[in-house]
Amino acid sequence: MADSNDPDDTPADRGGRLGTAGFIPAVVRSGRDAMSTEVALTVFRQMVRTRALEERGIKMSKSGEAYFWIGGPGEEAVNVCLGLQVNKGAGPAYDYLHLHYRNAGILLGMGMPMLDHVRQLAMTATDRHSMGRNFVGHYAMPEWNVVPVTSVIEVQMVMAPGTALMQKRHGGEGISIAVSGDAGTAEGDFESCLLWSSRPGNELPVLTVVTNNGYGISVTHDSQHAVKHIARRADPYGIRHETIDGNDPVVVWNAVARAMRYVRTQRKPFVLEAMVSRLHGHSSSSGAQRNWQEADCLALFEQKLIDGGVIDADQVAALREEAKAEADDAAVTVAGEPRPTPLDVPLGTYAPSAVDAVYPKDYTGLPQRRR
Amino acid sequence: MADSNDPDDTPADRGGRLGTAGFIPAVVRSGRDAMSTEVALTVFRQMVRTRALEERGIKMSKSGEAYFWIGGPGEEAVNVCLGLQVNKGAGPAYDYLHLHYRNAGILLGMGMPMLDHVRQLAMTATDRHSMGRNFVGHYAMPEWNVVPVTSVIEVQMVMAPGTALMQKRHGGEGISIAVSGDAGTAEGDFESCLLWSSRPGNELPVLTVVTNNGYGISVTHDSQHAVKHIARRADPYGIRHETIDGNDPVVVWNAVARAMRYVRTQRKPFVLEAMVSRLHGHSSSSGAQRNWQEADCLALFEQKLIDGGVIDADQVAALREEAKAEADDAAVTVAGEPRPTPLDVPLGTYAPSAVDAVYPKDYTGLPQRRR
Amino acid sequence: MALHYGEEHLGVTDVFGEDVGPPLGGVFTATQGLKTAWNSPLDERGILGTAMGIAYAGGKPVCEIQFCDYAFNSIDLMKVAGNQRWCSAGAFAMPIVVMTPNGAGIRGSIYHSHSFESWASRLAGWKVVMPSNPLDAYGLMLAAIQDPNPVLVLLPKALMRVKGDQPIPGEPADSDDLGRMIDAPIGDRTDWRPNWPAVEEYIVPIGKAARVREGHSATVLTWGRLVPLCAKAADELAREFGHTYDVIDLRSIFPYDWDLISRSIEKTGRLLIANEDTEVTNFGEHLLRRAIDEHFYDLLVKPRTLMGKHLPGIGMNQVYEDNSVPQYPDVKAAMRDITAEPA
Amino acid sequence: MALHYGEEHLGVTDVFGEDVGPPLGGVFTATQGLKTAWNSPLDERGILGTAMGIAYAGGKPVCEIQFCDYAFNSIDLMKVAGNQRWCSAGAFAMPIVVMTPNGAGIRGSIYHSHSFESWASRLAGWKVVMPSNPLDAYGLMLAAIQDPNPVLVLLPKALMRVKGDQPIPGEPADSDDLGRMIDAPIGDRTDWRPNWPAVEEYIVPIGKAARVREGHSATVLTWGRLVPLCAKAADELAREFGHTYDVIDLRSIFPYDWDLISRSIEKTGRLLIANEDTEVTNFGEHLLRRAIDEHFYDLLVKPRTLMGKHLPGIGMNQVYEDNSVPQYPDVKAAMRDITAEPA
Ligand SMILES: Cc1ncc(C[n+]2csc(CCOP(=O)(O)OP(=O)(O)O)c2C)c(N)n1
Ligand SMILES: Cc1ncc(C[n+]2csc(CCOP(=O)(O)OP(=O)(O)O)c2C)c(N)n1
Ligand SMILES: [Mg+2]
Ligand SMILES: [Mg+2]
Repeated sequence: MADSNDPDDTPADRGGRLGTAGFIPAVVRSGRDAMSTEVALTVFRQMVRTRALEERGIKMSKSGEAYFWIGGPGEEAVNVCLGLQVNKGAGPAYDYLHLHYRNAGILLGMGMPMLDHVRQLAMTATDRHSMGRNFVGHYAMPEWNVVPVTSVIEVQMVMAPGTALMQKRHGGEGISIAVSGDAGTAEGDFESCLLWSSRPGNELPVLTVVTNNGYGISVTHDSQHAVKHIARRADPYGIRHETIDGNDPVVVWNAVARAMRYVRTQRKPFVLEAMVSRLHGHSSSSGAQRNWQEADCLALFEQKLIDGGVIDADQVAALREEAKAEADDAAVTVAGEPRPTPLDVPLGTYAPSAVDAVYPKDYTGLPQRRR
Repeated sequence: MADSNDPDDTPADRGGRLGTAGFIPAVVRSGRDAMSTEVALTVFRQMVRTRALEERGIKMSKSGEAYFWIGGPGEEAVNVCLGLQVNKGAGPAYDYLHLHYRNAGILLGMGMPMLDHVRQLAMTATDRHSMGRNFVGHYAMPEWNVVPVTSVIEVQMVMAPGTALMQKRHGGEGISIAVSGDAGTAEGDFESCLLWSSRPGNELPVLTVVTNNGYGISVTHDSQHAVKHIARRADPYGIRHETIDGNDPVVVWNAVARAMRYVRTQRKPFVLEAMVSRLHGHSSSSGAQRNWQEADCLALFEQKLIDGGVIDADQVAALREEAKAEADDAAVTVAGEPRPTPLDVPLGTYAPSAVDAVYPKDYTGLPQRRR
Repeated sequence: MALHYGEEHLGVTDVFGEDVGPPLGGVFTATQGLKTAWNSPLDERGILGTAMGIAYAGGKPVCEIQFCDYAFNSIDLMKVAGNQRWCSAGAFAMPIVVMTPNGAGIRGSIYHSHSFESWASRLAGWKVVMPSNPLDAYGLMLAAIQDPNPVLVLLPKALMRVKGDQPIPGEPADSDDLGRMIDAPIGDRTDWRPNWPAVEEYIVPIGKAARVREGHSATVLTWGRLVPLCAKAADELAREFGHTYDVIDLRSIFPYDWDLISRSIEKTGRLLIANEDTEVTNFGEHLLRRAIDEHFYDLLVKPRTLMGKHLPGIGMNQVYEDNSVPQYPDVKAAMRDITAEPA
Repeated sequence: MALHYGEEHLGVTDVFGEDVGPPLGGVFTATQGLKTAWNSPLDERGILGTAMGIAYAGGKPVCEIQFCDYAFNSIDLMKVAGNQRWCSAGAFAMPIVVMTPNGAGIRGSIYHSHSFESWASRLAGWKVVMPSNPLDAYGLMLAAIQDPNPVLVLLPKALMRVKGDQPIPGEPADSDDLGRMIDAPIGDRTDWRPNWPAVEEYIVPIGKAARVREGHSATVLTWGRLVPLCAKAADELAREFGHTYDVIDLRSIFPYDWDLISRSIEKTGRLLIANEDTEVTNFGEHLLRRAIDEHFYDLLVKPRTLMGKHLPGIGMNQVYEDNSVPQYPDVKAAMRDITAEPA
């Protein structure tokens, strides 16, 4: 949660210190924005881990260990900066997360082990999000208010006002974070979220984050949308918004911090649009080949940190190795784990109910005669 | 199509002439807007007719001659000014109309006889719009491009870009006019219309008219919408728009003329929002009692024309009598007309098809054995 | 009244939808005077999504779709609501209640006469109930509120203002008294507060049908608006021909009370399934399939169905409704027919 | 290829949807190289509404919903498209074609494996077709384009890239040749133009089923992905047990070929209905109901159905699909079963 005004920062963080790479500056800057070195290193490390995890996933989808890959290479800056600043926990005192399908970086930033991601990718019975039922990156974690990710584009946007309503009523600083792609904002649900979160006298703490990668599968944003900056859709509602360079973690970190502060304290909505890259195409269905044309937030940040003397090439290599090892270990672990069995298929269709004469317990198929 | 710059205007229209009410001015003014006296009288007469028709409808719904009434008392200025300026005809060279359920004034302005409205109200077999199947005001007239009015709020908005696309391709000045209430703009379909009609390089001639009466049944607009002027929803798309006083026909006439000219010639969308009154509540379901609190466009215009010496009280009374007589006659006529019979029930479910082995002709119930 | 009980005793946090809050309190004034009732924007997708969000965050929402005819732009959300628990391997429950008026009988024309139960029955993960009288409406609504799964409460429009034979526990016997207590006055309502009677908890368990007439000649499976018509026909046919019927009011569409249905079919060997939804891929056809699966050799005569016609709508003139949705004479004729055929 | 013929000869004005235009030409690349193909915003409601508008204004649109799983937010629009002619007493036609991939079999997980035919069959005013091989896909698409009513073309995902036994009239015999002619190259496609073979008109009339195997032991009604499985099982069972089957590929869901179905049931007296959609309120149950209505006394043994399980989704791990959607062993066992029971 640290930014340069954070009381947790130690004087050393502000003043700079000597590291293996020589004198380490206290802050990393981009234009007017700055980020403490410590935060920068944390963000960088999580970005490296996220990238390693995605690259492992792409490999698994090609080797057949997984059927399908989709994810967020190119969005690590946004996702990690967001994840690290989430106020995580269960219930309306904490943040609710209504995510898109490219948000591994958010979860890793929050502290989820890679293994929890890889298990879903490998469709194991141990997959804590869905028991091998859902696509990878379709998380569901009640203890951190991560509601189930749904492939149906944009439906998360109509749910966010509901959690936010409960949060406003509850009091405190919990907010609802809804993440959307750019093409998806053509669905009416994006607008519903703006409208429902700005009802006069009933404004809701919804932080909408649009990750604008310029594409919906094969279709460019510019070919379909007269709205240049999607965030401007907030204007008619009087909702505050900002559009930022999502490839610069320094900019992103601060923009997220500002937006969250506003939503947490004002209990009103905010739309943050981050311009991001899509480094491996849409998904494994479109080949998931690396696209070298687009800017890579991770490479850029690495260069910036090296140029600024915050880290050196050896340290980067070590971080990368460490991340790769973690991802490899996870892949090895899941390979040996149990897969769901035929008996698992109907489990969890219905919650046990004291007022249901047919399904007081779990679902067991169509209603039958009682013996 | 006349406005003060219209070449059809005769010199007499511009210069004023002597009528029964003394010297008649050439134009009627409201602020910066002006309207020729001849147009003003046409508009007034159609407004009187529309009001008489609606009042007759309310009566019929109370007497049991009809089951249900819904309509537009309070919106006559907008509807009549719109209807008189429609370029009517069949096919993409002419305007398409995607209407709301309060638009009798548009159709009367276009030249539809009252009888065609009353037949639907009375659910006769002669009802040309729906053969007694649909609610009143749910018109369907292929020869004037009036596509079937649907009670499902806002679906007309997603169809308008389709007709407009064909019109743009066809060339000429045909436009697609989509009319919406205010509350209905909360449905995503309103946004879809903005988005689809402003695709870069594929802008479409869609004129959206929002009749903002401040209510959706019992719910006030202000209680749900942070957007004060709905027309501003067009801003992010770079779509031109205007919000006007829908109770002043002089203002409305000119605003409609301007908006139409823009859409016809630029082949781009425009949103026109008219603030209107709802003089008899939502529908017969809510009693259809006259609400004397709200401004009455007809009474205001009458007073303006009398004050301006354009018409006198006797002439007004005569017009009103004439209109009432027309409505009464229509009601009498329909009372004697045939009702649909059981044989009419399935008619028209499917169009005859040369490539259908089961229904080459009209629908006759579920598929059967051939003899 | 169920919602009043729900907000006082069962933790209902939000009753909302179009025109649900003051001043109107619902197009059928069923939500007048509730303290948690509020008006929503005119946006069914927003209503369902918000209900889901409220449920995620620990609330207990009851939302309304003004007419079931207007739920068809949100079936994807209903599917998602129904799959959240299964998709998350049991981690997330979805305790929402959606209520909506259903079916024909109020001269609603094309867009206020649809039936939704056949569609709804396809939504795995949902429970779907349809009361046919006020007491069941009360008991099923309380069950719906207490059930931790998404429950759709379909209210037959035609029966919504009919007075039931059996009072709700705690309800004043005189309906005028009740009206004076809880109906909002005409005109200014600023200072008006409802005076709720002290009603009691009464649960109709989900998945329990009611045998509204008992007999031996045939089994009649029905629900919603047709229940009183079938009961009346059973009474008349008993008098006229001495035939007696097991008339079963399903009450729950899913899960349905197969135990009761199956035993009755076994007993009578004759089956009529009657409902007002359209006839192609109708939920009654599912029940018929179950009957064929398990009782083909028990059936003495061909089982029958009585359903609405496969047409794009129900027209405004009464001739349309009379000729496309089962009416009393149709019901009676079908019930007569099933017993008239020699085994 | 049907769409190419459609735009050249049948007046198709617009082929559009998400990723339908260049560069991708559809997620299954079925719309590559068409001159009227264009990309739409990611908005299914906009797609359907725009198609309706194009049709009103005299165009002939073929639009795509990327997966049928994503049509559920637009069922209201489908209902409206289906009722426009009836509502306007015949004044407005609605000649739109909607195509969408359907069903399981490509490891599509929860949101790319739904079946839509049971839902679609409830849409009065629509025609619904589902080919099971490329030639029928061609012939049914041309029929759909020529039909003046809204037609939904459901394309079984699992069969979309399977090569058919019978070529489309005019199609090169070698599929590699065809690929070189019409598949867009990988990489830069700016200057690429497809070289369409001169295919001919071939119509599969709507409402005409195909008897893909002829026999006497039982009637098997099926459609879509299960057709080749049922045909294969028929061949194997003929070899193994000497049982022969009328395997009927419905091809049209609505209207369906009752004439052929009914005569076959009369002939065999044994009926199996197999499809992959979920089992509660399944279109196959409607066909069963028709069979009971008209052939109850012709049936020698209990008729059977084989359908998908009533579950909220089809899971990613193959164990889910294998255990919730009929697979080849299930099909074969059911076909064996229906002939094994003594009459
Ligand atoms: C309602 C719906 N329609 C279509 C799809 C198919 N689909 C999956 S991803 C996608 C593109 C999404 O683009 P965008 O919103 O920009 O997100 P991105 O993938 O670029 O992050 C589409 C069309 C879907 N999943 N849901
Ligand atoms: C999709 C849909 N939802 C709900 C309704 C029920 N309904 C009919 S009119 C109406 C209010 C419409 O308000 P507005 O759009 O402002 O139009 P107005 O009636 O005020 O002209 C509602 C909620 C409907 N017809 N369609
Ligand atoms: Mg994108
Ligand atoms: Mg309004």
